[in-house]
Amino acid sequence: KIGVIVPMTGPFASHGKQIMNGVKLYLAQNGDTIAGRKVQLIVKDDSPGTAGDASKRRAQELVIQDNVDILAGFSLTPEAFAVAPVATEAKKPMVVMNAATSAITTKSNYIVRTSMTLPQVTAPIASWAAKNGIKKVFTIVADYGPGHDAEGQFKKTFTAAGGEIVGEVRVPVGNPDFAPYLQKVKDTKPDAVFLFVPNGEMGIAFMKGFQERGLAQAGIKLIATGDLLDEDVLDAIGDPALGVINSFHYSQAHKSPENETFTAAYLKAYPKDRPNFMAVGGYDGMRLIAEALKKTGGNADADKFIEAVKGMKWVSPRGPVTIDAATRDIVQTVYIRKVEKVGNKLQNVEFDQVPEFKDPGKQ
Amino acid sequence: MSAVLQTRNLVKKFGGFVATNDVSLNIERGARHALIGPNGAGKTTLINLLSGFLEPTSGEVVLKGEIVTKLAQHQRVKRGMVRTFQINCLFAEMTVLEAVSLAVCERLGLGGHWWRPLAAQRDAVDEAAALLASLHLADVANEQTRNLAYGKQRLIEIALALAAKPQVLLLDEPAAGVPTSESRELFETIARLPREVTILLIEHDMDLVFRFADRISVMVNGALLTENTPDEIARDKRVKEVYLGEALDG
Amino acid sequence: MSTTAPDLSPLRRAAAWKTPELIFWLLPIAAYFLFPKSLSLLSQMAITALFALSLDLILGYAGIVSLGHAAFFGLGAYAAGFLAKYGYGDPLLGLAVGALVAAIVGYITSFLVLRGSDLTRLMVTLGVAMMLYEAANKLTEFTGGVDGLQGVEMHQVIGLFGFDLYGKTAYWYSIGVLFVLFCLARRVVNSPFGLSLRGIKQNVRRMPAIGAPVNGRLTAVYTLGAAYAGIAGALLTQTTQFVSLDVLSFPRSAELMLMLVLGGSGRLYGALIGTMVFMVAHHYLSDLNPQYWQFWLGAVLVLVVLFARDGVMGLAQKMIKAGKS
Amino acid sequence: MAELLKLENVWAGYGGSAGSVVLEDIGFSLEDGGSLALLGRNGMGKTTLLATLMGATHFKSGRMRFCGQDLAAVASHRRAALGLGWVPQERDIFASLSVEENLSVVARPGPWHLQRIYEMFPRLLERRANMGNQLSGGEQQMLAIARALMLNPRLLLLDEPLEGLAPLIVQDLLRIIGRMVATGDMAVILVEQHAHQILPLTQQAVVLERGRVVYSGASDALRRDRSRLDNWLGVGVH
Amino acid sequence: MTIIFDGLAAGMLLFLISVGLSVTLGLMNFVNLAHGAFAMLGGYVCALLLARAGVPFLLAAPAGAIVAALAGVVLERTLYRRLYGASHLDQVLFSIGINFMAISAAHYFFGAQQQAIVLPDFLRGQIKLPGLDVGVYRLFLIVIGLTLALGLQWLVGSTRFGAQLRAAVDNPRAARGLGINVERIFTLTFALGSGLAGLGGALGIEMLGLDPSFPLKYIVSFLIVVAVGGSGNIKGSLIASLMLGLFDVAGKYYLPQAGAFVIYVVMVVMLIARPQGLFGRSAAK
Ligand SMILES: Nc1ncnc2c1ncn2[C@@H]1O[C@H](COP(=O)(O)OP(=O)(O)OP(=O)(O)O)[C@@H](O)[C@H]1O
Ligand SMILES: Nc1ncnc2c1ncn2[C@@H]1O[C@H](COP(=O)(O)OP(=O)(O)OP(=O)(O)O)[C@@H](O)[C@H]1O
Ligand SMILES: [Mg+2]
Ligand SMILES: [Mg+2]
Repeated sequence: KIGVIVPMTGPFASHGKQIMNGVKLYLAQNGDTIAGRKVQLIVKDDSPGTAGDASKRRAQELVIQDNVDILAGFSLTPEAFAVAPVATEAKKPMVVMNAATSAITTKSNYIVRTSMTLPQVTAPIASWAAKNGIKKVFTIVADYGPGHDAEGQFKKTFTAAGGEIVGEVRVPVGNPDFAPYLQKVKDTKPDAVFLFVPNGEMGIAFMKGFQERGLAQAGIKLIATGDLLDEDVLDAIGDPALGVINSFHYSQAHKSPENETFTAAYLKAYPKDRPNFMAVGGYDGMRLIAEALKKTGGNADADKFIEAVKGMKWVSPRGPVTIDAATRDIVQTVYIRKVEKVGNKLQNVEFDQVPEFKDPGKQ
Repeated sequence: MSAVLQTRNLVKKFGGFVATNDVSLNIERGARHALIGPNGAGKTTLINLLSGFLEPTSGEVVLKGEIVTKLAQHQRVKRGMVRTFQINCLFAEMTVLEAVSLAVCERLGLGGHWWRPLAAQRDAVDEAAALLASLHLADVANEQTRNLAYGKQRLIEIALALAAKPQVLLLDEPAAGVPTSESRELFETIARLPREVTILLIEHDMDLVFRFADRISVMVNGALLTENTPDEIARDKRVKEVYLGEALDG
Repeated sequence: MSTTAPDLSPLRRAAAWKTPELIFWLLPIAAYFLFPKSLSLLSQMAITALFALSLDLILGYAGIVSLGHAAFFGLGAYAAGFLAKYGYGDPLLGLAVGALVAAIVGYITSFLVLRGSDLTRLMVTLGVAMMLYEAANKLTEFTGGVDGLQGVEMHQVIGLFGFDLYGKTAYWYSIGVLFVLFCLARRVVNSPFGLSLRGIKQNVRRMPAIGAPVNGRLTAVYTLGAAYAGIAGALLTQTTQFVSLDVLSFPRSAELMLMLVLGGSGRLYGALIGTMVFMVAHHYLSDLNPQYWQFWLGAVLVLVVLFARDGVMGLAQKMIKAGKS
Repeated sequence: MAELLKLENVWAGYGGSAGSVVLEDIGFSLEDGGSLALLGRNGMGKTTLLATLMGATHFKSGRMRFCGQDLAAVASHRRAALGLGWVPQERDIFASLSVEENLSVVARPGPWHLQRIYEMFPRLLERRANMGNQLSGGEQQMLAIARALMLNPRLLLLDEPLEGLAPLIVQDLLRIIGRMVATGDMAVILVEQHAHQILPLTQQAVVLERGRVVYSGASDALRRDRSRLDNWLGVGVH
Repeated sequence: MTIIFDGLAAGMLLFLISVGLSVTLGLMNFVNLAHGAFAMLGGYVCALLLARAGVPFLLAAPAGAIVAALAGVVLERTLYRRLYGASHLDQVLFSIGINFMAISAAHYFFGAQQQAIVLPDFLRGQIKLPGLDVGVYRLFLIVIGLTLALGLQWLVGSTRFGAQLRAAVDNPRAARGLGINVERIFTLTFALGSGLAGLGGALGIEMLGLDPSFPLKYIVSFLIVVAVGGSGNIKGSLIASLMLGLFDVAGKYYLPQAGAFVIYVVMVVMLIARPQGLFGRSAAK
């Protein structure tokens, strides 16, 4: 029995949808009987996803009422933080399939993560920029925890590599109009803008403004982490996204046999959606659960389960991944990509990579 | 000097319109003073200024020798000056008894008491009940105010003012909408108030005014036209021309 | 004079405890035995009910509409959270501090809501709450920002009962606090002070003319409402041992208003029943249909307004009346 | 003359949860150009009766014919077009409209127009740009009467129109009503507390007691019948 | 100065999406928090016509407005009408309920993702003037906003319809008794309000995006404009929107640290200075 906690409604509804798509796809492909036991999913909507009390209550219910063996899901950091004590106290393994704050895995010994951490995908783009002739960067991040993290990591890596930060702003979350910030960027004339905002409408608004204001023509590049341009929003941004350079751990256009089978199956099962990193997080999370249970012979005891996942290795649709035995966090290749038109679809095409990259936030 | 209520050069402007024009009025303790004048002359505005409902553009209001121009309405009520409204201003969803008890509680300074229930404030409730009985409102005491006919509501308007045991009572057309017979009784109740209570009355019913008042001021276009005894006013040609017409002839 | 004395009995009866009320307060005890596995939901219901009660004091009685009541809830939550995080984990102390902090801010901001129409008050309260929200969001180092405040360690309630996974202690603790504060609120609204609040709500123009200091009364009740909300917030922190930024958010204020109106404002029990109905509906609908439950919740709200003006309590009262006649 | 208004067995009251019946079995009739004084103590149902004619209460049963039409079947807002003009007791001035807008917003073509109204109430001309909620009590009363006249009705319903008006204006108004009644331009129903002021002006009178008609007949006869007047309308009526 | 221009444009967008609420809440005194749902409907109609049927933007946006207006008529006739007499709080509850339903329905039919629109070429890009970069779409919004503001101001302030509407809101009982067809006026006005909402929704997609959570996401913005402008006042709403837009944009440019505070501080200060809104009526009655 697996209890999944994700926001299914509200502003983060698409997170829940993608994660569940991934989880269900894995079960559909590999059968829902693992180590002789039938898997039962219980989905709890804890929208908006930012209210820890709701998430924690959902977790308690899953444990007490539904007697689940494993807690999974967790699209946003507050969800994971609030539930961590429940996992510890109830001795249940907790599989984080999306939430990206570095510290999450330290909050309980039973937490394992199959997504990424923010520093993990931020650092590579900073190094890449420094290496590729970008000297002056203006950073724009959303004004909330993850934004502050991204800003910090980018600064650290970029300045260490000899770059210079010529301006930085923190934009209120949900802010629809980037005009003043973009104007400021234009007036500052940096080589590039580094952007981190929560995936969704803010990114779209930014990209539109970026184009409208003609920043690219003014010789200013845009670099970002890949969540800005994930497959769920890429179509909504449209052509303004072309040419943006970003770093991330998954792209629908990743070239590997694993990914081809994955995307084909995904598009068949969910013709309305495109697979993105959350779907992969869910897919790999489910895979991790299945493999771990196979190892323990179906025993979901938290200590045994966690022992089983430590050091686990497999080839995910995103590429080869490992669970770090020390931190229970994921180690994976981070790619540098550029948005291009493939056929008539916008895709993140990979052109560089940092293999087996560990979360720098924990060093 | 026994004037209990005075105004000094009171002026009120609404934009460019002068509603109160340099009014200086003296009202003696215990007076039964009537204020008459054509519609829109500024009578209600004057009461609004006296009671603090409006702030004057300039001039002063003096109550019992103290300048109260800057005081808030409720502070003037605490000092004994209470008004009624020309157009009913009631608590639509309270029962009549609750509304009057509320007013009594405020006078007794119980309004901020939050521990003992209202019903346990026996003095206040009994006083409210007695007041309702004296105004023949006992039978509607537990009805919601908004379900009463206009005339009854008019009486509650006055009951709320009386509950404050005023020393200076400002009445703005108290009898409007009350049938003749009952307005008589109403005025008898008012007349039975202790002699030292000062009353300023606005009324267009000349029968009542001339029976009740011992002094009358006439206002026209925001300014005082004249002030005199009822007999003199009745004889005054100017008053007849602008206000009375044939009212006292018939 | 022919004067008959008015009948005073309806007034006398108004403040007495009635049988349905006593039965109502047996429900939490019954619920403990009937739903032993849902205690965490039930205690969050109790906390939210307390929060709704605090809004009822200012909205239902004094007529101050607020879309920012979460400000005080959040203040109480963070106050209790910091206190516990830095070692003072005694629950009752946390409640007191939560109440105090919220009350102080409530008192200060009450001057902003004295004037103006409903809409103005809505927006001013909302503005205050949003500023607090942004402040908490910016002060990531202290509050944890959106990630939430962690490390809240609670001591035992009165040194005896520790908080457990099943939420037993949390449940009795929340219900106990709710009951005590409800009784207090009940006294307040039945007192002359409560009557004067109703007076202000029904006709602010008249109140000063009968000698009531309107602003003083509004300030007092707003501060009281803030303190109640602060206690509710502190309770939430203590029972979940976590503070998310969401405690200050706009949806929390807005949803609270929905619950209160759903139950029927100005009745105290409306706040409790509205919270119960809303949270139970929310809970079951979202379990039945995690993706589209909002549709059904919306339908419930629409139907309630169309067929039960004045909320659930209004409907209940109407039915009792109809039953009697 | 033709019959203008006829009520038979009318029952009406207020809706809502309580659902009280105020008017019971009301019946009377009025000729075109006729005049009727509607009398009764406080709370006897006078206002309710006028409001029922305007469709603003809960009509239970009975028949109301106006100009040969079944009034109950006509929507409230169409009754003005049929020829009813209403001066509500609480004045009900539109607060956010200026004096002039209050008049023009309901205007219908006919002998009464803005100019004539302003001649009759010069005070309104002076205050024409004022908002409805910034008028003195008496000015509001004038405006309510003037507004009803702007509808150019065949039957004017006046609910205590003299209340709050200065004596001079009252005299003018009574003269005008008297003239209207005399020329038969417009029929009127007048509700008044001061029976002595209006009984001389009207041809017919109806007295209500607890929602029932207790007198329906000539005004003159009622005026002379001191004992019945005292009985129904209270002591002290001249 | 580009910042001033951007501020005006942002303000105008605020005006466009909230003017419909100014009509229903301000003029009709109905707290229609489902305003955003009508806006969303207009937005989806516009986006779908553009993307699926290839209708040009200048037709698709008005089509969004018309569909929203029609939906307004239907809902007014069937549901809203019953609540005119209800308390504001009941209206809040009801319209939030409608919002919830609309959100789920949009989610069901269109999915949770953002809708994309592609503007026609002549509305894209910037015109460069000396010292000023004028975004074409922003200019377009300013022009439409001004036109609408003037038209509405005239409709409400100077026509008989406007006066009848205000009368009907002040006192429906008396208005009916004096021959005003209150029901019809309310239906028409409600249609106007929801049509404007639809138009705002359609014009706003480019800058605000469009997804099922739209109705609740921008509710605060709508309310700020109406409250600061003074309810029921078109001129007030316009000026309030422009001021808020200017302060917001300038604040973000010159004081980015203050971020989200600026708009709330400005709002609270303005409301405390003028509790009835910039051009609000003084306390009624
Ligand atoms: N809105 C209402 N709801 C319920 N009952 C009402 C309502 N308005 C009036 N009543 C009741 O109807 C009865 C008749 O009232 P109405 O106003 O018709 O009397 P009236 O003869 O006009 O009195 P007045 O001389 O005081 O104006 C009264 O008993 C009153 O309480
Ligand atoms: N807020 C306001 N703005 C503009 N003018 C006003 C305002 N309030 C009152 N007025 C005007 O001031 C004048 C005086 O009004 P007031 O109410 O004092 O008259 P009044 O003497 O009481 O008349 P009545 O006998 O008719 O009650 C009126 O012409 C009125 O239109
Ligand atoms: Mg007056
Ligand atoms: Mg009457």
